[in-house]
Amino acid sequence: MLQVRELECVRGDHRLFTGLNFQLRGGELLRLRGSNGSGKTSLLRTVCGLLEPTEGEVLWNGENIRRQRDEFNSALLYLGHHNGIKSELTAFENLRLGSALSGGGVSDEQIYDALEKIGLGGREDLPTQVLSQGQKRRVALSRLLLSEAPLWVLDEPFTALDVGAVDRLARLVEAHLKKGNMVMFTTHQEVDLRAGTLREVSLDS
Amino acid sequence: MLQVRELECVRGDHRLFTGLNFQLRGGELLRLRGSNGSGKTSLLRTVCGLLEPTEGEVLWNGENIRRQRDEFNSALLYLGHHNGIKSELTAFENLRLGSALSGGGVSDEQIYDALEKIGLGGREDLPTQVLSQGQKRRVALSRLLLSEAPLWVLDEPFTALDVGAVDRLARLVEAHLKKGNMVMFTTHQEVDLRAGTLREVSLDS
Amino acid sequence: MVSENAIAWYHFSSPKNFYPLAGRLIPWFWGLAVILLVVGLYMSFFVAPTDYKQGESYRIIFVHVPAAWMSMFIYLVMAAYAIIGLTWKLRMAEMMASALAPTGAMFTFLALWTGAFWGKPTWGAYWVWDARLTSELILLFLYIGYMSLQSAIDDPRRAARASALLAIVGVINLPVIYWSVKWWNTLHQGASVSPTMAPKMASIMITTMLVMTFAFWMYTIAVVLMRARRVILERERQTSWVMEMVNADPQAEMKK
Amino acid sequence: MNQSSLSGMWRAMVSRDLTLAMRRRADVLTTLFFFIIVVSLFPLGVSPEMELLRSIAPGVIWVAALLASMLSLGRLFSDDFQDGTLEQMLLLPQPLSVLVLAKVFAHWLVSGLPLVLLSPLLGMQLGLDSDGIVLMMVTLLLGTPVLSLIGAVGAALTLGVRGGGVLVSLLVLPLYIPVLIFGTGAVDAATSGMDYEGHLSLLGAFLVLSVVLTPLGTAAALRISVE
Amino acid sequence: MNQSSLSGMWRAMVSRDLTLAMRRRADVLTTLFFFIIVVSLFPLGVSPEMELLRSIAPGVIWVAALLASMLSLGRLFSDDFQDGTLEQMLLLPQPLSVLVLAKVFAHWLVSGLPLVLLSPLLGMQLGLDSDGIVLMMVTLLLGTPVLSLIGAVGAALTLGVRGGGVLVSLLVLPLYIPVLIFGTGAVDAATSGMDYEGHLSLLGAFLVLSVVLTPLGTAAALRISVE
Ligand code: HEM
Ligand SMILES: Nc1ncnc2c1ncn2[C@@H]1O[C@H](COP(=O)(O)OP(=O)(O)OP(=O)(O)O)[C@@H](O)[C@H]1O
Ligand SMILES: Nc1ncnc2c1ncn2[C@@H]1O[C@H](COP(=O)(O)OP(=O)(O)OP(=O)(O)O)[C@@H](O)[C@H]1O
Ligand SMILES: [Mg+2]
Ligand SMILES: [Mg+2]
Repeated sequence: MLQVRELECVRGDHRLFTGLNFQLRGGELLRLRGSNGSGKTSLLRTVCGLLEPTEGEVLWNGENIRRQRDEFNSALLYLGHHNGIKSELTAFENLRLGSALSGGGVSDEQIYDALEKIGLGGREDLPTQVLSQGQKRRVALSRLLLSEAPLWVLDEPFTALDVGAVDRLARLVEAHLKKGNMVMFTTHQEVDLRAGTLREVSLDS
Repeated sequence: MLQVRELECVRGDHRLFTGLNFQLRGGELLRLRGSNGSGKTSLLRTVCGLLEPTEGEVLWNGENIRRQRDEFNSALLYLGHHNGIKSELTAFENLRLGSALSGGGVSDEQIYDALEKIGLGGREDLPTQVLSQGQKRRVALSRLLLSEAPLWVLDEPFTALDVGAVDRLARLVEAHLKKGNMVMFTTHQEVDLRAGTLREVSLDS
Repeated sequence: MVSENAIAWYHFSSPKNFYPLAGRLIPWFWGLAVILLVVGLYMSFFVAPTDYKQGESYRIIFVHVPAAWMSMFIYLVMAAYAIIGLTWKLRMAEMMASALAPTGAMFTFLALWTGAFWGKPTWGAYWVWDARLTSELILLFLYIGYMSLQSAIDDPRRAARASALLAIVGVINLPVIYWSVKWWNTLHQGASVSPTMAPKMASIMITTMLVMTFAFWMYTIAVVLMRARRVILERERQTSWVMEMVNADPQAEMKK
Repeated sequence: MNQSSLSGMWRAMVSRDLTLAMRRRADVLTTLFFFIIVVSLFPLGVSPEMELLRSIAPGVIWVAALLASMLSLGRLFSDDFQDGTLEQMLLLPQPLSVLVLAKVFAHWLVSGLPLVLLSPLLGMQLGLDSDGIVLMMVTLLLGTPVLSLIGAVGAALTLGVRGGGVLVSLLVLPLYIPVLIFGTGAVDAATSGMDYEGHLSLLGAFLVLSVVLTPLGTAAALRISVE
Repeated sequence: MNQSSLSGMWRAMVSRDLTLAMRRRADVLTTLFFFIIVVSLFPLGVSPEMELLRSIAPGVIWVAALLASMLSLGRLFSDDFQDGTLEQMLLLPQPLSVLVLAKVFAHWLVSGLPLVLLSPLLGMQLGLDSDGIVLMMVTLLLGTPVLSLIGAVGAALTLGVRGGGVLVSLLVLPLYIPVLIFGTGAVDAATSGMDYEGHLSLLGAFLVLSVVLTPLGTAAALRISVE
C-alpha cells in the first residue's frame, strides 16, 4: 500500500502543492490531473523517491520509502518523460540488459514476445535511435510486459503513441489492475480506462 | 503553393513511402495520418528541406525548394519534435533573439503579449529549463503568434499540452487558415479543427 | 545547562531565527575587526623593528602570513559546515558553507599576491615552484572549483548540496595534496628557497601576526554573516516569514 | 536591403551567443581555468627547475591553448543540435556560412580571447622574459582564431556521427599543427634573438585563409549532420 | 541470495557498458588517439632534442594520460543522464555504490587500460630507457584507476550542469595532483637509479582508498544531480 502524507513540493519560487494526502491500495488506479506546470511530474518523481519532498513523506507498506529503498525499488516500475533506453542498442538488447540489471529471470523468448505484442515485430534488431518517436516510446513501454513490480508509476505514457498503441496500453493497465496491483499515472489525453476503483487527484487549485 | 511530386523516402532498409504526390494551396489544411514509424516526421522534414528525398521533389510556387532556399525559408515556419528553444534563456529572451535572427521587426510588447496569450504569463522570466514539459512546448508554439510565414509545418504540435492549450492552438491554426495561409501537420490525438479545405494524406499502406 | 545550549543551538540553526540574530551581531564584528586591524597595522608599521637583512619590505609578512593561515582555516570550517549540512540536512549550515567560500578564496588570493610581491625583492622572481606556494595555488583552484560548481547549478538547494559534497572530497584530499607536493619538491630540488625566515622570530612579531589574524577573523565573520543573510533571503523567499518581513519593511520605514 | 539584414543577423547571432555565454559564465571561466591548470601541471609533472621550465614554456602554453580551444569547441554546435535550435537555424532565410562565422566569432570572443589575455601571467610563472611574453601574446592572438575556425568544421562534422571524435582529431589536429609550429617557432626565435616576422606573417596568412574557407565547409557539414 | 544477485548485477552492468563502448568504438579510439597526439605535439611544440625530451618524458606522458582520462570522463554518466537510463538505475533494488563501481571499472577497461598498454611505444618515442618504460607502465596501471575513480565523483557532480565538460576538469584536476606527482616521481627515481618502492606503495594505497571511498561519494552525487 502506498501512502502519501502531508506532502509539499517547492520548485524555485513556486509552491506546487502542499498538504497533499492520498493512498493507493491493491487494484486501485490513480489518475493525476492538472494543467501544464501544475506539478504532476514533480509529484510522481517524489513518490518514486527521485525528488526529495520539502515537507511530508511517502510511505510504502507503512514505512518511509527512504528507509527501505531496495525493497521499495523492487516493487516499483517508473516510466518518465524520458524513455530510459539506450539509442545505440537495439530494442532487444535494451530489454535484455535492463532486465539483467534489475535482477534477471527473463528469457529471450519472453523479450521477443513482448516486443511482438507491443507492435515492434520486425524492428527488434534496429538500434533504437533510428526508430520513430512513437516506436521509441513503445520500447520503453514493453518493460511493463516484462516486469513483476506491483506498483506502476507512469508519466504521460500515451504521448507519441498512435491510436492502436494507446488502446493496447490501456488494456495492459487494466490487466495489471485485475491482478490486484496498483497504477498511478497522468495524461492529458482522454483515454478509456476501466478499473475497479478509479481515484483522481487534481493539482489545479 | 506547395507541391510534392513523386516523393520517395528510404530510411535504412525501409522504403517509407514512394510516389507521393499532393499539393497545398492557400487556405488549405493538410493533415498527415499514419501509425508510429510510418514516416510522418520524415515527410515533414523532407518538405522543409532538412532531409534530402531519395526520389522526387518539393516545389514552392513552382520551383524546387533547393534552388530557392532563402525565399522558401522565409515563407516557412517549422516546428519539430524538438522545441528548438534554449534552456538557459527565458521564454522572453528565446522569442526576442529568435525573431531578431529571422529578420526582426517584432517589438517587446508583441512578445509579452504572445506569451500572455499562450498561457505563460508570470513565467516569462524563468529560464526555460525549469519549465514543465507542456510549458516548454508552449514557448515553442508562441513563435506561431509572432511569425508572418504563410506556410506552417507542425510535427505533433499537441503533445504535452493540456486541454485548454490544445484548444487555443486549434483556434490559432484556424485563424491562420482564414487569412489564406497553409498548414501541414500531424497528430495522433483527436482534435477538433474546422477549416475551409481539409486534406488528408495517409502514409499507412 | 547542556540541554539549554542544545536548544539554543537548534533555535538558531533555523534560518528564521538566525536572520535577526546575525543582523544584531554584524555591527559588533565589524567594530572588532576595525579596531584590531588598526592596532595590528600600527604594530606592524611602527612597533615591529626593522629586519636587519630584508629592510622594510619584510613588513608584508604581517598581511601575508595571517592571510595564508586564514585561507587554510576557512577551508576547514567550510568543510565542517558542509558535513553538518549534508548529514543533518541543516539548511543553515549549507548556507554558511557557501557564504564562507568567497572570503576563503579572497584570502588565498591575498596570500599568493602578497607572497609574489614579496618574492620579487627576496628571491628575484615573482614565482617559484616551491611546495608551499604550489599547494596554496592548488587550494585556490579548489576554492574556485567549489564556487564555479555552485554558480553553475541553478537550483539553490541542489547547488548547496553538490558543492558541499565537493568540499568534503576536497578536505579529504587536502592533506594528501599538501604532503605530496612537499615530497615532490624536496625530491627534485635539493636546497630550495623556502619562505621561512629567521628561525626565532621576535615575540613582538608573533604578537602582531596574531592580532592581524584576529582582525581577519572578525572581518571574516562579519562578511560571512552578511553574505549568509543575503543567501537566506534568496533561498527562503517563498516562505511566509520572509514574505511578511519584506512586506512589513516598507511600513516600518514609513513609521520612521 | 540584403546587406543590412545580413549585418542585422550577424549582430543578432553574436549577441545571442554572448548572452548564452554570460548565462553560463561558469563555462567561460572554466575554459580559462583549464588552461591555467594544464600549464601548472607541467612543473608538477616535469620538474620545478626554472631553467628547464623556461625552455619548454612556449610549447607548453601553446599546447595548453590548443587543447583548451579544442575542448571548448565541443559545445559550439552540440547544444544547438540537441535542443533543435540548429534545425531552426538551417531554416533561416540567410546564408548559413555567414551565420556560422558569427557563431565562431562569438565563441572566440569568450573562449579564445581570454586565453590570450591570460597568457602573460602563465608565461611569467614559467619564467619567460618580457620579449617572449609579448610575442607569445601576438602569436596567440593570430593563432587562436584559426584554431576556432578549423575546429568548427570538425565540430560540425561530428554532430551526427556518434563519437566521431576520432574523425575530428584526425581532421583537425593535422591542420592545427602548422599553427602550433609557427606559433611556438616565433616565440623561440624571439627569445634567441632571431627574426620572427616570417612566422608572424605566415600565421596571418593562415588566419585570412581560414576566415574565407572554413565557414563554407562548416555550413556544408552542418547540413549533412542534421539530416 | 543477496550476494549472488549483487555479483549478477555487477556482471550485467559491466557487460552493458562494454557493449555500449563497442557500439561506439570510435569513442574509445578517440581517447587513445588524443593521448598519442598530445604526446606527439611536444617534440613539435617544445624542441626535437632527444636529451630534453627524455628528461621531460615521464611528465609529458603522465600529463597526457591524465588529460585523456579526464576527457573520457565526460561521457561516464552524461549519456545515461540524458536518455533517462540513469534515473532507472537509481531505482534499481541494489546499492548504488556497487553499481557505480561496476560502471567505473568498465570505463577503465576501455579508456584507462589501453593507455597503459600504449605507453611503452610513446616512452620509446621520447627516448626513455627500458627500466623507465617498465616503471611507467606499472605506475600507470596503479594510477589510472585512481584517476577514473576520483573523476567519477566530479562527473557525477557536474551532471546536467551547463558546461559540465570543462567544469569537471576544474574540479578534478587539482585532486589528481598527488597521483601525478608520485607517478612521475617513481619513473624519475628509477631512471636516476634511486629507490622507487615508496612511490609505488603510496600509489597502491591511493588505489585502495579510492576504491573504498569514492563510490560512496559518486553515489551521493548522482542522487543529488538527478533531483
Ligand atoms: C606567492 C608566493 C607565496 C605563497 C603562495 C606563500 C604561501 C604561504 C603559506 C601557505 C604560508 C603558511 C604556511 C604555514 O603556516 O604552514 C606562508 C607562510 C610564510 N611565508 Fe609565504 N608564501 C609566498 C611567498 C613568500 C615569500 C616570498 C616569503 C619571504 C621570503 C614568505 C615568507 C613566509 C613566512 C616567513 C611564513 C611564515 C612561516 C611559518 O609560519 O612557519 N612567503 N606562506
Ligand atoms: N527551479 C525552478 N524554479 C522555478 N520554477 C520551477 C523550477 N523547477 C520547476 N519549476 C516549476 O515547477 C513546475 C514543474 O512542474 P512539473 O514538471 O511537475 O509539471 P507537470 O504538471 O508535469 O506539467 P506538464 O503537464 O507540462 O508535464 C513548473 O511550473 C515549473 O515552472
Ligand atoms: N537508418 C535507419 N535504418 C532503418 N530504419 C530507419 C532508419 N531511419 C529511420 N528508420 C525508420 O523510419 C521510420 C521513421 O519514421 P518517422 O520518424 O518519420 O515516423 P513517424 O511517422 O514520424 O512516427 P511517429 O508517429 O512515431 O512519430 C521508422 O519506422 C524507423 O524505424
Ligand atoms: Mg510533466
Ligand atoms: Mg514523428
